[in-house]
Amino acid sequence: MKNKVFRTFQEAVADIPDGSVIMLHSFSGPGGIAQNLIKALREQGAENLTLIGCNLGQISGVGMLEYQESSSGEIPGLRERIDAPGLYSLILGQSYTTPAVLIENGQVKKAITSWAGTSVVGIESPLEKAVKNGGIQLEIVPQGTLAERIRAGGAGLGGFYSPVGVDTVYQEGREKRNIQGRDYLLETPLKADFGFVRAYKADLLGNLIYRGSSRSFNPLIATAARTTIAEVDEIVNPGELDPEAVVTPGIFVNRIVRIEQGAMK
Amino acid sequence: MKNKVFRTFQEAVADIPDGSVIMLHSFSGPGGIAQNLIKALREQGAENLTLIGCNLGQISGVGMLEYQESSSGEIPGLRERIDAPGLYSLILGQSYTTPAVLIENGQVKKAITSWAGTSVVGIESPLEKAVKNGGIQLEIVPQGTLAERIRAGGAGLGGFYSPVGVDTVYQEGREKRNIQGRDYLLETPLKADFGFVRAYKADLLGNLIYRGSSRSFNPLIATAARTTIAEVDEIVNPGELDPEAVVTPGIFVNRIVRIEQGAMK
Amino acid sequence: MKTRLDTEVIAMRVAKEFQDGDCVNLGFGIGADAASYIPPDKTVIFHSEQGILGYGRILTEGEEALADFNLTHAGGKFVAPQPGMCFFNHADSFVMVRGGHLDVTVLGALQVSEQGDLANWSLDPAGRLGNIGGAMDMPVGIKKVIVAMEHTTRDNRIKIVKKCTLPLTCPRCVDLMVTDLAVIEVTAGGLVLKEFAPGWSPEEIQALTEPTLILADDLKEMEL
Amino acid sequence: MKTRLDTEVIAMRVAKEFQDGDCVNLGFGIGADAASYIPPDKTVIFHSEQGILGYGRILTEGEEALADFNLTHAGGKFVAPQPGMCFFNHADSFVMVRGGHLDVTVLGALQVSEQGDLANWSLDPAGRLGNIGGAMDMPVGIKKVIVAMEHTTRDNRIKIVKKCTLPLTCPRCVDLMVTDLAVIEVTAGGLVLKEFAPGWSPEEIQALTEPTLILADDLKEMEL
Repeated sequence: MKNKVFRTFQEAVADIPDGSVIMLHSFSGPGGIAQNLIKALREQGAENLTLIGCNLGQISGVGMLEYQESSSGEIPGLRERIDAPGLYSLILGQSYTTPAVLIENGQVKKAITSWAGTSVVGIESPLEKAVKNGGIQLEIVPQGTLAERIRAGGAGLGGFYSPVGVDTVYQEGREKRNIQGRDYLLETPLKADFGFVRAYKADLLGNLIYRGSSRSFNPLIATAARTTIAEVDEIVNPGELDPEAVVTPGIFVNRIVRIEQGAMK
Repeated sequence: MKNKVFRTFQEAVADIPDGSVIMLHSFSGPGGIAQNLIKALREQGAENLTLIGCNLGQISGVGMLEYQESSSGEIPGLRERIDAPGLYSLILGQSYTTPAVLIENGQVKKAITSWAGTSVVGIESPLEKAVKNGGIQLEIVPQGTLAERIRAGGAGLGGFYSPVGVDTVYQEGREKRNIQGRDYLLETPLKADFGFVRAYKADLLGNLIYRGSSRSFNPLIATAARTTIAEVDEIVNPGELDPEAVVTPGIFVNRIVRIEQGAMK
Repeated sequence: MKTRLDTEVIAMRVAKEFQDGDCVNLGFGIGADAASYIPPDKTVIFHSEQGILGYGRILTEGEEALADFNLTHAGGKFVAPQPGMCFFNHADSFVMVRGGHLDVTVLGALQVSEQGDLANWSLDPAGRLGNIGGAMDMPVGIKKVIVAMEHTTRDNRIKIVKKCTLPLTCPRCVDLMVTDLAVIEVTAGGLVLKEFAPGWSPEEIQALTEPTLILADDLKEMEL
Repeated sequence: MKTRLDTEVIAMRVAKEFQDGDCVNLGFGIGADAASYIPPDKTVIFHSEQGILGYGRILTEGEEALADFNLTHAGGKFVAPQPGMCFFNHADSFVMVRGGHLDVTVLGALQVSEQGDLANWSLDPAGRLGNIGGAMDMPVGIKKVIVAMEHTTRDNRIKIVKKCTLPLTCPRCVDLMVTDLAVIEVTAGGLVLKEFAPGWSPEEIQALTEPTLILADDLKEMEL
């Protein structure tokens, strides 16, 4: 049996060359983000990367504070909301890692995403700032179309016709076609050199299960990346996952790294 | 909460009108076939149906014997293989219902399938016979393309480009297009008025789980039919299925019928 | 200045539109709060685009112990688990959306036109940058599109217009608008004023609306 | 007449092509039996198109008690469960196939051309009727395509031809042929005879093969 388990995140990302296309998930909140792989790639330093992910503008509340302090100054009220006791600050006050750290670190030349901003109106994201400075090329894609394009990449399709974005500015540069009385736009598949996946458990064959709303783009990324690296809470023996409940078949997973106990999950 | 549970198969198919498009699964062996719904539809008698399914030529070994006796005569060796003790006759000797009964009963005008024959070389299927007699219009589609066309129907796509069938007779009548150096054929989505699904358990919301290799086309059919009817071994309360292991979300299921204990499964 | 309805009341009025058994995507903004006003005799199943169907209520202050970072809705708030919920991936989630399997979506808007055109994703007329998210997918695929918004901008500019000047999210998609002043239906014949906020006259609402409003036969004060 | 290899030996020779960790779809026919000849030091993961990855061995007579109608492979035979197997739907199954995620497929053939064109789905030159099944999907998407077949038809007609006369399943897809007489590789330069069956000479094999065979530098008798 091929060994897919890597001991450290550093080793798992060591061979990612400059110019790679990386697919990775980020959506609202820390759930489902491969934070340790992102941090390892920041440390590794590969440049001229293309990132593909749902919300590449996303930064945590604490991240927003830090980022704003180092750039455009204070965010009215954010500090108070983070410091306040209760549920809202539990979300906003989390300090977690998002793909934005790669953008801030100057490693990214292109971003394909559905959301370039932060989740707080009026707070500019590192991605938006880099786009305005001309440092990053941005392609904005509707969220469901982005998910489907990644699936199409994994599925070996040449493209698909979607009704989303017809007769909006999004259709510029896209082929519009009427099929049986309805207009559609031609969408092309997305593939990646490396996919970063955050899962709950892996078995030694690479079969993965996820947790709740953290599943999201992760299983799609696994199918569309030439090399898929999964960070997981637990690695178990084949047979310990319910075969009816496996979400990502092991065939799609090349490398597995266990997240240290006690690390941010 | 809307009641989705029907007491009998007869009631569940009662309103299927002549001319309906029905999607239903059949592959090698009885697993995953909605046999009770098929039988109920045969009894109900709707005509001019279009069937969409993987192997619409399929009949069981016992079915082959019966069918051949009523038509083109004896099948050399089949009777012996069915009557022999052991594993092979366990498969071949099963008497189970396939979509072929609807074809034999003259209820079908068109079939879209990847496999029109039986699984035994030299034994003509009811579908092949009906096609030769001019009674049924046949569209043969590669198996993976058929699955993807059904998914596209459920997903609201206008079509997709597949590399399968390029430069074969299959491409006749299909648009060929070169995308980034590779040729693809344009494939259109498939939808149905009614979908027959065979699952293991349903909860009252219509969430479904399956068993092993019987999953197959069933979850796809559920997404692409306007009215999906599921026959299941057990109906449980919401919360009794593991939310991480639900395969078909209840939103895709309109009617549920429990298979009687002791009935052929 | 006269009192307008607050966002909570708008959310309550939106919630009245949900039918028993409806599957609903609320996005975020005012609509998200509609989840809190479902009458006990109705089952409404909520969809969140990252892959949840049937999640429970949104947790409120004091429920920190129940918070799970693997159970948040698209707006990033913690939700409670609920019997019968299930999870799926993001592509399957938009199979539901694009494929026409969801009954209702509630969206915010920057502008809505007389024809039901929706603009809600970019303040830049050229649509550079901007955050599309799921905004373009939802109105294309979901059966009924409800816009929940303030009737005018904070600096009192008109949002319900003859023709949108901001980049469209989706043409001809809005079915109903619930604002802090009115309930307005988009019909083939034009915008029909169905309900007005307490203390407001149809004429006053018309003055804050560019297209001519048709008064519904059963025009009435908004009830909750 | 000289002895040819039986189907079991062909299957054994095919099995030698599998590398440790390979994911393999065997279809049915001769290739299906290759699953029984995996050496114990190799892990080969088998894929069945209706949605199984990693199923166990095919059950044999006497194992009726283990037979489960929810655990059969694409050829309709009962298989044993195996730790690490998993299930998925038919579309996801062909995501694996078409998307290039499987390493090897073993197919039967009616004809194979000098260029590696494969014909295996219809005996009718016009391709009416016929059963495509997964035959067209597999060779398009799977990395290595092995044809396992008898070298000639039962009535001794040539199957390895300059140009197929039967309708194609997939052009230019075959990588290797394992027949009851020979192992032949399809290369850009032509068909390369790599191995011959015991008791057969390259000249005798050439006589039953239409295109000119290039003799491999390391041409040898087939070893198992």
